Formats: sequence, C-alpha cells, structure tokens
Amino acid sequence: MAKYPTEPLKCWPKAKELRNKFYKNFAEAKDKGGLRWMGSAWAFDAVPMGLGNDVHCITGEPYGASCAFDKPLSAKYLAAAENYGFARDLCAYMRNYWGSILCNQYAQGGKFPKADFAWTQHICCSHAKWYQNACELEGGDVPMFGVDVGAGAYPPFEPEMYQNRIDYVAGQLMDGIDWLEEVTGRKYNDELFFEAAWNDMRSTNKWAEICMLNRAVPAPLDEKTIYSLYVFGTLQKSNKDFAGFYDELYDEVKDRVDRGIAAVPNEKARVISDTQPPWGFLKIYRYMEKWGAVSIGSLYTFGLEGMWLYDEKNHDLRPRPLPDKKPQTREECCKMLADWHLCKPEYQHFYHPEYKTKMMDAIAKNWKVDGVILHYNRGCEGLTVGIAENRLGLLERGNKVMTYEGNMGDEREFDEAAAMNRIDIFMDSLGLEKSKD
Amino acid sequence: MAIEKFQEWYENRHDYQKDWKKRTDGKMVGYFCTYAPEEIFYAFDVLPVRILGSHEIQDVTEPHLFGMFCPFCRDVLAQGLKGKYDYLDGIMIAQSCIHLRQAYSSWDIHKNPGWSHFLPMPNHVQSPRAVPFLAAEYELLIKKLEQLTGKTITDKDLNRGIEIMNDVRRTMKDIYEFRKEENPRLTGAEAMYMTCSQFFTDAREWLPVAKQAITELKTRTLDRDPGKRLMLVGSENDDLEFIQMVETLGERESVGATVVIEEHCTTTRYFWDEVEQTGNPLQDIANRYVSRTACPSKDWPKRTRLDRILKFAKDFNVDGAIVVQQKFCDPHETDIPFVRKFLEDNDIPTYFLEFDVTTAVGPFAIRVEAFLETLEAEDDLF
Amino acid sequence: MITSGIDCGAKNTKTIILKDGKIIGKGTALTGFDQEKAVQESLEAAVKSAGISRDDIEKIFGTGSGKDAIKMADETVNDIKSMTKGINFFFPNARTVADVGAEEGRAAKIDEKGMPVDFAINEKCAAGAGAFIEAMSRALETPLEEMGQLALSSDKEIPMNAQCAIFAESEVVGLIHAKTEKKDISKAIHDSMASRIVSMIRRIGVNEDVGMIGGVAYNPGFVEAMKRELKLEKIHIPDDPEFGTAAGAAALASEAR
Amino acid sequence: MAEEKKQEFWRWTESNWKNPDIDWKDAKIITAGIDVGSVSSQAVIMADGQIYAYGNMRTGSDSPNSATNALKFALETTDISEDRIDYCIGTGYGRVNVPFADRSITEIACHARGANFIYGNEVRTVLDVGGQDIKAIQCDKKGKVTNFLMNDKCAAGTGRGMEVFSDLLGVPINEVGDRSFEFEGDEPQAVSSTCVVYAKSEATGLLRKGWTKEQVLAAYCKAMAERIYSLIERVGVNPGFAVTGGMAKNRGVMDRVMPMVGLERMQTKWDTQIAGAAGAALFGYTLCQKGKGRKK
Repeated sequence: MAKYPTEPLKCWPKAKELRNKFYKNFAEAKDKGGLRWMGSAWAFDAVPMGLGNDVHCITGEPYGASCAFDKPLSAKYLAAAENYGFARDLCAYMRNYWGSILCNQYAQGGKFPKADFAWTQHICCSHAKWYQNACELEGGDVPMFGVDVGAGAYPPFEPEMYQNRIDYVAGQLMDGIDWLEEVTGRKYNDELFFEAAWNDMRSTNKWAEICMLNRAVPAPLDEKTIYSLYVFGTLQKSNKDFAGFYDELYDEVKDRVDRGIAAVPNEKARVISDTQPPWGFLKIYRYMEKWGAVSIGSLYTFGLEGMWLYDEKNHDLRPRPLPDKKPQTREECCKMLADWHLCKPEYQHFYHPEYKTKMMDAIAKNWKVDGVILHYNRGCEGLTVGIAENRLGLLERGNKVMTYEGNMGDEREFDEAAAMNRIDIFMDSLGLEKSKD
Repeated sequence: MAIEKFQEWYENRHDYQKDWKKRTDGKMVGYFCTYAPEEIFYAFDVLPVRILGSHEIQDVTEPHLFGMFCPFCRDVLAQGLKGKYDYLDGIMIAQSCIHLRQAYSSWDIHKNPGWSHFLPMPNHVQSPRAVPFLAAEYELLIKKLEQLTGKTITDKDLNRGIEIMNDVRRTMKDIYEFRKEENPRLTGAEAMYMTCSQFFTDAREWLPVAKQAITELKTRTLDRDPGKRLMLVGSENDDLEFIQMVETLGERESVGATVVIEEHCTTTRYFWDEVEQTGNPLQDIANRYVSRTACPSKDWPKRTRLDRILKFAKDFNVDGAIVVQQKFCDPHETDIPFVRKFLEDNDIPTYFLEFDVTTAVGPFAIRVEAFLETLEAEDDLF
Repeated sequence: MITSGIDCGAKNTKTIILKDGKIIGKGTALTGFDQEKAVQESLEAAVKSAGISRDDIEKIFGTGSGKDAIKMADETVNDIKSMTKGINFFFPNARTVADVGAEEGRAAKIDEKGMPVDFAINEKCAAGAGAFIEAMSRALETPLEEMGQLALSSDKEIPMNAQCAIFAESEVVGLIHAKTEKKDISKAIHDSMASRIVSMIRRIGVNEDVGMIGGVAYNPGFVEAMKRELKLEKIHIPDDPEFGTAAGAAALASEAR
Repeated sequence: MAEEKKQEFWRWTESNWKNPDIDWKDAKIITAGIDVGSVSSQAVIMADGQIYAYGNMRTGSDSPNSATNALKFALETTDISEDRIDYCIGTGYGRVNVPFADRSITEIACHARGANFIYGNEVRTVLDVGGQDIKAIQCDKKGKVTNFLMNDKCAAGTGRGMEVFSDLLGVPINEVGDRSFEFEGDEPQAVSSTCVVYAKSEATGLLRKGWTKEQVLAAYCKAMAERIYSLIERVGVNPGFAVTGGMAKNRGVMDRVMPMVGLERMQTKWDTQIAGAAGAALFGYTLCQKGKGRKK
C-alpha cells in the first residue's frame, strides 16, 4: 500500500540540539554577564541584537506551546493564571506563560528566569498586554517596549498609505533603539544590528523557499515535521545559526524532492490546516495518515514567519526575494525591517478575512490540495479572527472544508472523540478509505 | 421633560435615523467603535451613527463569527445581517479590538452599503509616532469621504466639526456634574440614555435638548433613596436592563443603589476628553484620539486607565465598583485583575460580573444585592 | 433485495428493514448500558414486524454513536452520511437536513444523491438537543410528551437567556414564580432550543427544502418553533423521524451491491 | 418511543425536627427564617435566638407554596401557631415570594450568619453547595460577609448535577458518598466533563467500557470536587472552614475536596441544609432585640 519511498530527515539531531541550546542560553545568560529579554515570537528580535552577542531572549508563543506538550505542567500553570484572576478564554500561550511566572518554574527546569526587559510587538489585542502583565507579575521592575505593527494591510491588499505605515513602524524601531540603550546602559552597535537584520530576512525568506518545495507530489515534508522546523523562526529569526540551519534544511528537502522521497509513503490526498494545532493532540495528523491524507502545511506554518508576497495577477503566493543590498544606516535598516515584516501573510487577515481567504485559496490551488481543515482555536483570538468567513470564502471558491474546535494550549477545550469523528466523516467525503491496520 | 427625549431616541434609533435622511437628504455612516473621528464626518456634514446591539437573542451570526468572540460584536453584526441598517450610506471602523473588527468585516463582506473604510487607529498611543501616523491616515479617510459626498472640505469645516463634538463633550460633562450630588438629579439609566442617544442622533439636534435638560435638572429632585453609590468599570455596556435592575433593587429589597459614574466606552471613555485647538485641526483631532483614556487594548506599556478610574471614584464619591466585562472581551480580561487590585488597594470594594448579550437579571440581582449587603453597615443585623 | 440499517444511538437503538426500496419492518430498543443486547433486540423486533427471517436480509449496515457494537453489520457508515441518505430516502428534494436526537443535534447540506456536501454538529451543548426539553419538562412538572402540545397553545414571545440546561431550569422556575403561564414557558423553551438548532443549520446554509429527522421531530411544539425560526411554511418530516438514520443506513446497504 | 423506568433515585429524605429541650412559651421572641432554594426549602423557628424547630423539604415549582409548606412542615412538630411568630425573614432563590416574610436578605449573608451559628464563631470561610449554586464566602467573627464568589452560567458541580447523576446510575443519592469509595485499586481519573448532560454520556461510556458504578461515581465525585475547589481557591481559604448545604452530606465529594483545601472541615450536630434559614431567623431575632422588629 506504500506508494512512495520515505526516509527520516538527516538534520533532526541538529534541530533538537539548536533548540535545547536556545533555551539553555536564555536560562544561563546572566551567569555569563549577559542580558535576557522576553517578547512575542513576532518581535523584531534583530533590534536587541545590537546590544551585543551575549543578549538572549525567550519568545512567549513557542514557550507556551512547549508548556502545552506537558499536560500536567500546563494544567498547573493554567490554574495559577486563573486563580490570579485571568479569564479562561484568554490566549492559552499567555496563560501558560503567566502561570509559569506565578509558579516561578521554568518548563525546561529550574526557576523561571527573570528577564531584564521586555521587547515585543503588538497586533492582536493581547501581545503588548501579555508582556505588560508579565512585567508586573515579575515584580513591576521590568521595563517594556512594544512596537505596534497594526498599521494596516500590505500591498496588494491595501496599496494606499504604504509609506506612511512603514514610517510609523520604523519610527518606533528607532525610538526602541534609544530606549534599549537607556534601560540597559549599553552602547548600541549598529553593525551587529545590520547583520542580525540580514539574518532575519535570510531565514524568513529561506523558510518560504523550503515551503515552496512542498508543492511536489509526494510532499517531502508533512505538517507534523514542519511544526518542529518552522519553530526556529518563532524562537529568533535573526539568529545566525538558525538562518544557517534553514540553508542546510533547504538543500536536504530539495534533495528529497529530486529523489521523490515522501514524508508519508501512502500519500493519496493532500490537505492544509489553519492556525496552531492542539499541541497535546498532534496524533490527529497520524490518524489522517491512516486514510492516506497528508497535511502538507498551512498559511500558518508557511506564513507565520516565512515571508511571502501575494501575486494578485496569478493568484499565487511567492517567497519574497531578499533586498538587493544590505542596509547601511540605522534608519535604512529600521525601514527595511519594517517593510519586510509588514508583508507577513499572518498579519494581513487582522484587517480583513478576504485577504487570508485569497492566500489560503492560492495555497490550496498551487500546492494541489484536496481539502482544508480549519482549527477553530479557542486558544488564539488573533489567528482565528475571521476564520468563519475564511471557511465561507473557501467553500465559495470550491474547496472542501472541515472545521473542528480545540485549543492550542488548553487541553480542556479539545474533545478528542468529537474531533476524530469529524475527521472520519471528512475523509469519507474526500473519497478516502481507512487502512484496516 | 427633555431628559425623557433621550430614552425615546434610544428606543427609536432607526425611526430617527431614517427620518433624518428623509429630512436632510444627507449621507449617514455607521461606525463600530468610539475611535471613529466624528469631527471629520461632521466637517463633511455626514452623520456618524454608532452601531450598538439590540440585546436580543439571534441566530444569524453563527456562520460568520466563531464562538469565542464577544457577544457584543455578535449582537452588532446581527443588526446588519438582519437588515436593520440597510439605510446607511457607509460603514467604518477605527481599529481597536479585533472582536468588533470582525463584526465590521463580516458586515463589509455581506452587507456592504457601497462605502466602507478601515482606519488603522494606532495601538501604540503612548508613542510620539502615533499622532503623525494617524493624522496622515485621516487624509486617506478624507479622500474617501470626498468620494462619498462629492465635496471637499477646509480647515474651517474641520474646526466646525471639532466645535460640535467639543460642545457635546462639555454638555455631557455638565450633566454628569449632577451625579456627584448626594441625591443625584438623574439615575444611571437616564445618564446612559443621554450619552447613547447622542450616538444615534445628529449632535446639532441633540445639543439643544441636552442643554434644555440641564436647565430642568437644576430644579429636579428624584423621589427615591439613592442607596449605595456605584461605579461601573469595564467593557462596552449599554445594558440598561442591568442598570435598571440595580437601581430598582431598593424597591423590592432592603438594599438599593444608584450608578453614579462609569468608566466604559458607552459613556466616559467616549466623551470625557475634548479636542485642544492649536490651529492645525487634523493634528488636533489625531491628538485627541491618541491621548483620550485608552481602550485597554491600547493602554500600554503604562496602564494609564487606573488614575482616571480612581479620580472618578473619588470625584463621584462611590461606595463600590462593579467591574463588568463582555464575555470573551480579551482587552478587558487582561486589565481586570489589576484594575480590581488597584481599586481594593485604594479602599474601593469591587465585584466582578461577566455580561452576555442578554443579561441574566435573576442571577445578577442576587450577586449585586449581596455585594451591596457587604457595603451596607447595617449593624442592626449583628 | 432486502437490506437492513441499524442505528445504535445514545438513547435508543433503531432498526429498519427495506425491500426493494420499501420499508417492510422496523424495531427499536432502549440502548441502555448493553449496546449489543439492544442491537439484537431491535433487529429481532424489526425482523418480526417484517414477517421475514434473519437470513432473508442480504446486507446490514450499522450507524450511530454505538455503531461498533453492531457486530452483525456488513459495514458501518458514519451518522452524517446515513442521516443525509435517510432524508433523501424519504424526500429526494430535501437539500438540508437536521437531525435532533436526545444528546446531539446535527445538520448537513445534501446533494441530489443524498451525500453530505457540508455538515455541522452542535458543539457540546445540551441546549441544542432533546435532553434540554427533557430537563425543562421536569422543571415545569409536565410530562415530556405534553410539552409540545402545551407550547402550541401559546402565542407569547418570552426570551430565555440561560444556555446551560440546569440554569435554564431555574430560569423556568423563575418564570413560574413570576406567574407566567406554563404554556408560555413551554413555548419559550421550544423557541430557545429551535433557535440553537437553526443557528447551527445556518452554519451550513438554509434552503427551501429542509428535512428533519430524529426523536425530537415528534414534538409538534418544536417543529412549529423551527418553522418560525426558519421562516418556512413546511419542514419535511417522515412519519417515524426517529428511524431516519436507520433508513439511511438501510438505503446505503441496498445501493452497495 | 421506548419506555424508561421512573424510580427516583435522586429523592433525598425530607425531614422536620423539634428541639425537646426548649419550651417556646418561655421565649420572649419567636422568629422564623425561610430559605427557598432552587431545589430545597427550609424553615427554621427560633425561640430567643435558639433553634426550636425546623423543616427541610424539596422545592416545588411554585415558591410561595414551597415557603408555606416548609413553614407548616416545621410547625407541625410544634404547637406554635403562625401568628405567634414575631418576625420572619425570607432568603434563598425565592426569597421575594415568601408571602408572610417581613423582609428578605440574600442567602449569601444568611449562610455566613447561619454557619457562624451552627459551627461557631471561628468560621471564616463558608462553602455552600446548593442545588444550582456553589458559593464560597469569607466572613468575620460575627458572620458578616467580607467577600464571596458564586459559580457562573454553568451548574457543573452543584447538587442538582449530583441528583441527575445518581438517577442515571440508579444509586440512591444518600448512598452516593459511601459507594464512591467502594472500588478496587486506584482512584480513577476525574471525568473530563462536569457538565450535567455530558457527564451523563461520559458515564454511560465508562459503564459500557466495563467500569463499576462505584468507579464511575468516584470519577464524577472527583470531578465535582475539583470544580468546587477551583472556586474556593479563587476566593481564598482562611482557617475555620465550614460547609453548608446539601453537598456537605456527600462525603464522596467533600472527602475529596478537603485534602485539596488542606484543612479539616469543622463539624456540627445540625443539619447543614438549614444554615441559610437559621441565619435568616437569627437576623430576625437580632432586629427584634434592637426594637427594629415588626411594626405592631
């Protein structure tokens, strides 16, 4: 029944090692006289790099997700946050993160490492509030700077006011640099900043290129695997090692495509998902494979950190090419970064669901997708905003769509049996048959 | 009495608005959040009307809004989907929370009146970059209003818009003065009708009535025991059924109360701050919306709301605060534990209530009553 | 040919026997805790009423939440598919179907062959299933069977706020205390439940030809409320709505040659 | 449709009692407190601030009658006539519908005051689990409420839920507590859903899996205990922990809550269900003592 050859990724061990090193660096930063900051996975992490090579960060979303993997631990953190008075329907990553502070326990072991400052961005209702409150829970003496990226949609969706919006964000980055010098008492190094910014653009561009390779049939990567690889973009896109890792990864995946290596040997149908999965229940992807259905990605895994441009004319999604020259001045670099990140696919739906529907439909068409599975994720209002309209829009454009409710970081809100039942029905309607084994 | 006119307007908003269009043959734009710069609309002689819910159970929004979004945005969207606002010439929203934004975009997809605009009101209002950014975005709004109306405007028109809105704000604050009195000359419900009716009417027609109301209030005394003085803090809330329940408790039970002040966007967050005129109207307007008391989603890194809330509590001499929240309202949910702690630390008892589209008055009454009992120093009982 | 469909549901297990597209037998049994026993009983009852012997049945399809307990089934089909096929068996024109059972409400959009195009299942809420009216009948101290009739005799519109079945009980008690007439309360109960179901149906889209199956479709008060909410003159309901899904399974069995 | 057996396992025993050591004729002040809850109603008669008699019965769907019935039920053990009562306070869900009440006070205040009486004035935290409400109350040494929380919108973990559940399993409600400990091996995991309706299907599933009723009861009691504790945790626990209401009699739930609280719960000889009515009667007594009683 296996149609295609398959083999494990060679770069697995490296990925694991890089990830552990990252969390360890954050925990140990102080021992080496370095600095620690906390912030959103979407923060402009290249900017604090200008403070020196001994500056390490923790990004809340992947941290929250790593808590969610450990159900008892997560339950403890969520309870702590609720008992402090935080509503249960707030972002599940955020509640895990706050709970982690309140329990003074680091998911990777030891006490929760207190940050020297918070450096984040803001687009959903919670991002800046997340760290505003984290700073308060840390004792109120942690300073915070937030960069508002809620400046409107990027061309082609909203061509007007483009420059004004870049300037707004770039201006905040300029102010942010002065602020960083002030709160850390360190001299800011623009050269380090330029290099970090370039690595940021390298890794986010390369990630998109990697996702392009998944247009191949059979898909060289399945989404379960993609989850453990896209994470580097969320940890620290401007990290030199991560950018380098994505170059290696690209070559390996390219090689898989050339040799026809499949992620799932019995690939019969291809689906895409949307929003963060219920991290404690990734087995639903394995379950789909019993039917020969492979989730080959999503606007989420492609465009959360990967940088793309929507091509209106050809109704296609294309990796955004790197700028032709590296930045020379601080202002130029801030503008380049602002411009680079404002086109992020996962930013656009905040302004209108239509934009996301177009991009998702483009993926469905160009990645040869048979069905779309939308996770109505109670854990994240930001990525689910407009999702019901996305569903209607995708149906209108002739896609088969299934939805299920769950929560990326709060297992209490995921009904496994119900979700599996829905998958059965959906797979059935895709004309697939469950393998008896 | 003039004050009764407010309630009439509130209850018959659609009749008024349809009639306004008939009378004036003017353009009318519905807006979804108090960050909409009404000054600019008045400069074009376009009537901005705020869209609020109807507090009725409905079953039309299910396909459009996923269950975790707030009841208020559902209720608002339902008004559009049910066609109650088909007479509008346009809709607009100024970015605040993403919940309400979804009501706007679904409305835009399924009920687009031919003109719609999303204004990226900056979230980082504590940044010096916010005002220039917003002022520039206003220019795009103006361009689109030129397309809607076929006319162009000058600074003179903008200043006219500013004066209208400032007059509204001053008048509302004058009326709020009466609520500071020991026996307030108007109830919380009446105050809510007053502010909300202005959302639905032409300020130029609302103002004379409001000024008349002031004259009448000067000589009015309410024949009721004000009971405990309460403050409402929190999410959007024009839930008059709840306020009336609170203010009539005294008629049925041995404890009563009057709502004397609120900190939410159907009243003070909407009108308390005026535009300061420095000769550059667009800048001035941008400045006003950037520096007004912020919606929690914009109130960072410093939580500036707290001082305003405490000042209200002192100026209006409140006995306790009820912290109300629309179910699933993330911005407020991120503030509430700190708002409550801050008030308690300042010796103002609080009680928390979560609101849905319809108020479950029964369960709420017992909570409010028990909260009042804890404020009540009724030593006869012990 | 003779085929059979068995629907092992949360509350009852139902069996339908088809002969050349005609229903010749049906049987039902309380599912209880022993599903396999219930399956046997309902099948035997059906065979008896059809006046045939077990062996005359060429194919048996199983469906429903307990379908895995239907050991004698040649195949099992998911309940959405058997639901859509079921309504299609009775009303080929129906393009939307709602199935309201004891503990679950479902709806689907159907193609001309009776296959599901899109579907919705009520998300974990008793307020959208028969259990709701059952709980309310206790609070109202009115037999479940009389609830619907009672509702028909009222023309009042009383909104019910509570969604949780248990809180709805106290809201009902509250209405009783407020001296509201039982018939008006009963109507309010049915309206609020219909509005939940319709809300779910709207997710997949409503058209002119709506069919309804499931035990709750016996309840005239609920059916009237559904018509009001959907603004429809008529909703297609088979004589034995409870057997709709079983019939669908049987029909699928007869097609699967 | 198929027939279902109609035996009512949820029915708990109604009771009334008269204090043999007190003769009401010696008392200056007779007060009554009537607590009309969503599921049960109690009437307490006090003679000079001491419990003289009480009745405890199920609430019918018509609360004025429930109030009257409860009072009659309490009085029938005595030879007092209704009009001898100097002051009557209504409380509980149907408090405004108590026909002969002089005034009403919320059950939150009454439970705190009542707990202070039946458990003594060391009570600082009162947990009341009634038919639909879970109340976690903090109070001072006089039994005055300083802070309280109630469950919202969801009846999970309440007495009503337990009734439905005992009915489902066919286990008489007063046996639920003990039987929930009568199983072999480890304590089973709590059922994931305390929603009354979905706990039902979950329980059915477990029984079909071959669990014993006792294991299912344990799993459900545990889930309720967790649910109840989460509310206690939010209001905060002070030593002097008293439990009132019907659930206090269910050790299946309470013996699972207390280890989480980390305190011994206080003991009382009184029926925990009468706390609210007792508090109401006491308030009435205090008012009369201070001459704030009924205007004659």
